[in-house]
Amino acid sequence: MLKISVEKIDELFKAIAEKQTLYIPTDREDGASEYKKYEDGMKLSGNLNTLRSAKDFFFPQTENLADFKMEGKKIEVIDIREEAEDFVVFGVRACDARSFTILDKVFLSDPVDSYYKNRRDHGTIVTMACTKPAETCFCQTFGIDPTEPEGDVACWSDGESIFFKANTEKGQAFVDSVSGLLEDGDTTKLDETKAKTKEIMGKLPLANLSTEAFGGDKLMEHFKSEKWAELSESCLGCGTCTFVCPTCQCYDIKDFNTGNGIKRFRCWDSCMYSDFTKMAHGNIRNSQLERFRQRFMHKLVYFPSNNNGEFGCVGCGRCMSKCPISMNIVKVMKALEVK
Amino acid sequence: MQVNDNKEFQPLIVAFCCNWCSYAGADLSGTNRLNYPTNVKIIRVPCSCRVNPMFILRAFQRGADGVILCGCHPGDCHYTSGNYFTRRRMTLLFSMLDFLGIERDRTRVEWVSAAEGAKFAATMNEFTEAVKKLGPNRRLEDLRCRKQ
Amino acid sequence: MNAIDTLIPHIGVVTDIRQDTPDVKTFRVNAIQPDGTASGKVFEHMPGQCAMLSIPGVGEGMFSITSSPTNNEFMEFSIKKCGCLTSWLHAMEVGQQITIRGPYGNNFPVETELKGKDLLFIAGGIGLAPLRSVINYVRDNRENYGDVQIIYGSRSKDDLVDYQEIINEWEADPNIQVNLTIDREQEGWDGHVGFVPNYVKELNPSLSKTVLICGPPIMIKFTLAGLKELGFTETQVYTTMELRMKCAVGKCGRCNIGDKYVCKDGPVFRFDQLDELPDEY
Amino acid sequence: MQEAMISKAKQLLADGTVTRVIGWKKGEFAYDITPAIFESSEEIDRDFVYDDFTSTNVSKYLVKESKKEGKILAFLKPCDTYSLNQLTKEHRVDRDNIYVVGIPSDGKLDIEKIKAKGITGITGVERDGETLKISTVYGDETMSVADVMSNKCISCKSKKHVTYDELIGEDGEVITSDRFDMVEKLENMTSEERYNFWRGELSKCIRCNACRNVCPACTCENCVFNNPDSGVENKAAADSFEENMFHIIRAFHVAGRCTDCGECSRVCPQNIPLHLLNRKFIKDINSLYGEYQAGADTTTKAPLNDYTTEDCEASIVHERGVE
Repeated sequence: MLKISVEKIDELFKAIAEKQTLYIPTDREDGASEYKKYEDGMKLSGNLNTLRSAKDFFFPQTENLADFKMEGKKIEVIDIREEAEDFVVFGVRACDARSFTILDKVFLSDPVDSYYKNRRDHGTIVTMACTKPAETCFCQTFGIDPTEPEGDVACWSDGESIFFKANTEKGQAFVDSVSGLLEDGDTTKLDETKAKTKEIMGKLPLANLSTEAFGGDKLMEHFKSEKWAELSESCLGCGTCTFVCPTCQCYDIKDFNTGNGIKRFRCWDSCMYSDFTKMAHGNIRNSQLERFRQRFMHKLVYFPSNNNGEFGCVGCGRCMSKCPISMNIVKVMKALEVK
Repeated sequence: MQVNDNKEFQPLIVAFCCNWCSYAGADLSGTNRLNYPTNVKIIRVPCSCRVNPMFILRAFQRGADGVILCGCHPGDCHYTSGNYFTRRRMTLLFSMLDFLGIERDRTRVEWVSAAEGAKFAATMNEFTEAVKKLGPNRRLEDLRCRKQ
Repeated sequence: MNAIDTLIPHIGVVTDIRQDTPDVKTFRVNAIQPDGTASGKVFEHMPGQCAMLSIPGVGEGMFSITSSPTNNEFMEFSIKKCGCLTSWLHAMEVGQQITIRGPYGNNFPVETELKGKDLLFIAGGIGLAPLRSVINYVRDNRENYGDVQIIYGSRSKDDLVDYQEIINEWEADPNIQVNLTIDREQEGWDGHVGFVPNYVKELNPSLSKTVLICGPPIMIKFTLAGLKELGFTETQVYTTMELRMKCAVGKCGRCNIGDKYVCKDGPVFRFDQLDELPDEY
Repeated sequence: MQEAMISKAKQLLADGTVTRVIGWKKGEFAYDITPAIFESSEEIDRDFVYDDFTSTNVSKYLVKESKKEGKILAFLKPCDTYSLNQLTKEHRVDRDNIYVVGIPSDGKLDIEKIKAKGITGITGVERDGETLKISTVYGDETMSVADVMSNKCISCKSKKHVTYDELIGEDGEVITSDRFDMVEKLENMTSEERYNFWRGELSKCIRCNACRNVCPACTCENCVFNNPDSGVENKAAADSFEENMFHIIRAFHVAGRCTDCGECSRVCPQNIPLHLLNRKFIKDINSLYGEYQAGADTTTKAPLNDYTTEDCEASIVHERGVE
């Protein structure tokens, strides 16, 4: 397998950054990590996950859709879309890599969302296998193997070298473009690392979490469950879980009057917010219970119902560590699966 | 209306003026033919304490380079005590803006009575000069609203 | 980029505004031709489908297309004034341009399940708007359908939407039975007085009919109960729904009832389909 | 402590003093504690917990809970009692419907700080005096408690309960803390340095509204930032201005009412030191209008609802400190 020694990783980054924009996860002062545009000297984070997920690159928190010029009774629509530049996102974990499959099902289904597709076409996802899963990880529940990540190019580290394998054409082009820096390497140590990670995966507290009780056919059973009241009673109705989630894709479309034209933009929205479904004549989800239920029903029941059983969660564990009151999808699943 | 010399920066000043004193003061400065910059845009408010911190921020968002709030002199408020509340609020707000690194000379509170036409004109001239020195507002502007 | 994106709207121009009731106006919308003149439709649609209308800077909203697809000259929207955007629309003058995108959603199955059937339309208030499209479609393809009966009720005579069209065209049509009702007695009204659900029961329509119903939720609820009492089954009754929408293509995630999106899988549902979904509307 | 609380809760439930108990519920791991309402002693036996991670301030839940049928028992830490008192003062809670049991707190831990040390796969946390033993799937670790104390507890302002119906343990004292040090440090920077500092912090904001929704002072039925008619409604900061605006206005709206409970910074997923904005207002109020601690009592007038004819002019901002 092709590899590069860990010491030479900076050279690799430099070589990629010369050709296209490169984003890598890097540590912040407060210990969290986030994706940043690569600049010389930047160090790859050793953290498991970035604070915000990699969905931001393809579905940013705010983006302009169109501009309008209003003059008297006339309206002019200005298409502001431009072909995106090529970019590489390096170090995406297996869970986040799977999130793109889920987002694709939403945005690339008919009618295709050209804003998302544009970035998807121009972005190369380079994944990195996990070696140190956290207690909040439950990707295996959704059939994700963190030692065999998806993505255009998959990478593995055995501590000494980083190994590369292209999964797609785009990925192959990426590997070819840096092949000068890569050499053939022996994977014995890597196989050991993988085996060790797999062993740890089995020991994680959430290793036995199962999706068996969920899916499109369980709609009414879960919707009517009495457990929602207790589960949602302490929910603050903030949007933390939705905004750090790699698969949450609900959005709002808004207009902003700049004083010299109208900008129509879309921004992330959260089903946890009270005005999410508010209309002039009323609101169909008036209580936090209904809004809370919507979020989890969407991930565990509605999404699989519409997408051949695929769940709308990848088990990255971000909502578990970021919820201000520590209510999360795992607690919901465990509560609901008990008959 | 706006005479803009491209070479020299002309700050846009928003002046919130209370209906009972400062707005009349501005009127008086006009009838007395006193000069103050044309880029001062007056917004009349019923009382200086009608001005909510949001008004100040929104003025900056929409392109103001400086915001000044004028009201009756303390003790002379038409509603007895409105300007006393204004004084506390604006002190705290301006202090917060300063804390966030927004240039402190972009904001000001001035008490102008209905008889002080000359003070109004002088204040506006002086404030405009002070803001002009700072240059365009960049730290609290909304890029979307910048004139192309 | 030249990929078509449904989120980027077309421009339409309002060529006629009709005050139907004190709070409902019907807007005629035409496309703008390359030479700048206003004529024709912005796009084709089927009865029951909707379009997103917007005034940039004010908002965007989903409205059902009131005119029949068989009308090749223009599209019409009957809009009740109830919020920010609709107030703005009501303040418009002829010649105002608006943005429009669509058509969205499914339609009443006029070419499949409804073909050859006896039809009963039940509407309340502004609920006539989506049904008017179907009624006129049926009238223009009269040979494909059996009996047509329309039961329409409103708060008062003045609140009957499209009253002129109802009297002049529908009531004058010997092939259509029209039953109007208003909630309370009113001077100058010699027709039926009473709520729609009760009137339906009084009229005791034949069970062979397929029902299309639209109106305020409370009216739908009681009318459906009444129909069931008369012996109608849920598979015979269709309705059309409305929830808050932003994208209109099943992606923004808010207009779902259970796993169905009203904008994409609806707005037209048969009651047996709704029965399988949570009661969230 | 936990045992004493459990028996107190069961006793008050049994003798009918209260019908419900608000407290904290065990989670999946050692640290993910959720606030919860308990209605029976079985539930309490099963799930009730009070340990080093029960840092959530439950006062805000009492806005809703105190209006329900039946009295509710609330276990409040000293800082939580300030929030409740402030809410009582603003008539946001029905104090007569709440039975407050004051409980001491010797500082809560911040799991984020533990994780920031690179510790992961945590399966258990055990406190032994001043050391913390953490077991993980990768082996055990020990560290000093002080190292991972949550920020809000490091700058604790008071160990005294300002309102309670009953106390478990001894009441503490108001303590002098160094909580304004960081504010002062920023004040002594140049305006440009301050600007850069705050741009760096506020640009991280994802507008999740956690700070607002957790804040015991933010109890408006409809927030200006949710109200489409306010003209400033927004769901995401589309421009750096909107990031600033949200936090300035939010801090201003709670100025003089914020008890400095530190929840805003604790819940921020991006670790923005939001409490500094509130503390700046508190510090200004203290120095310009006299010492004031929101929530310390239920009678005094809030500084922004009050004035004296001798108040300083706003120009004081221009005259003091560093340009």
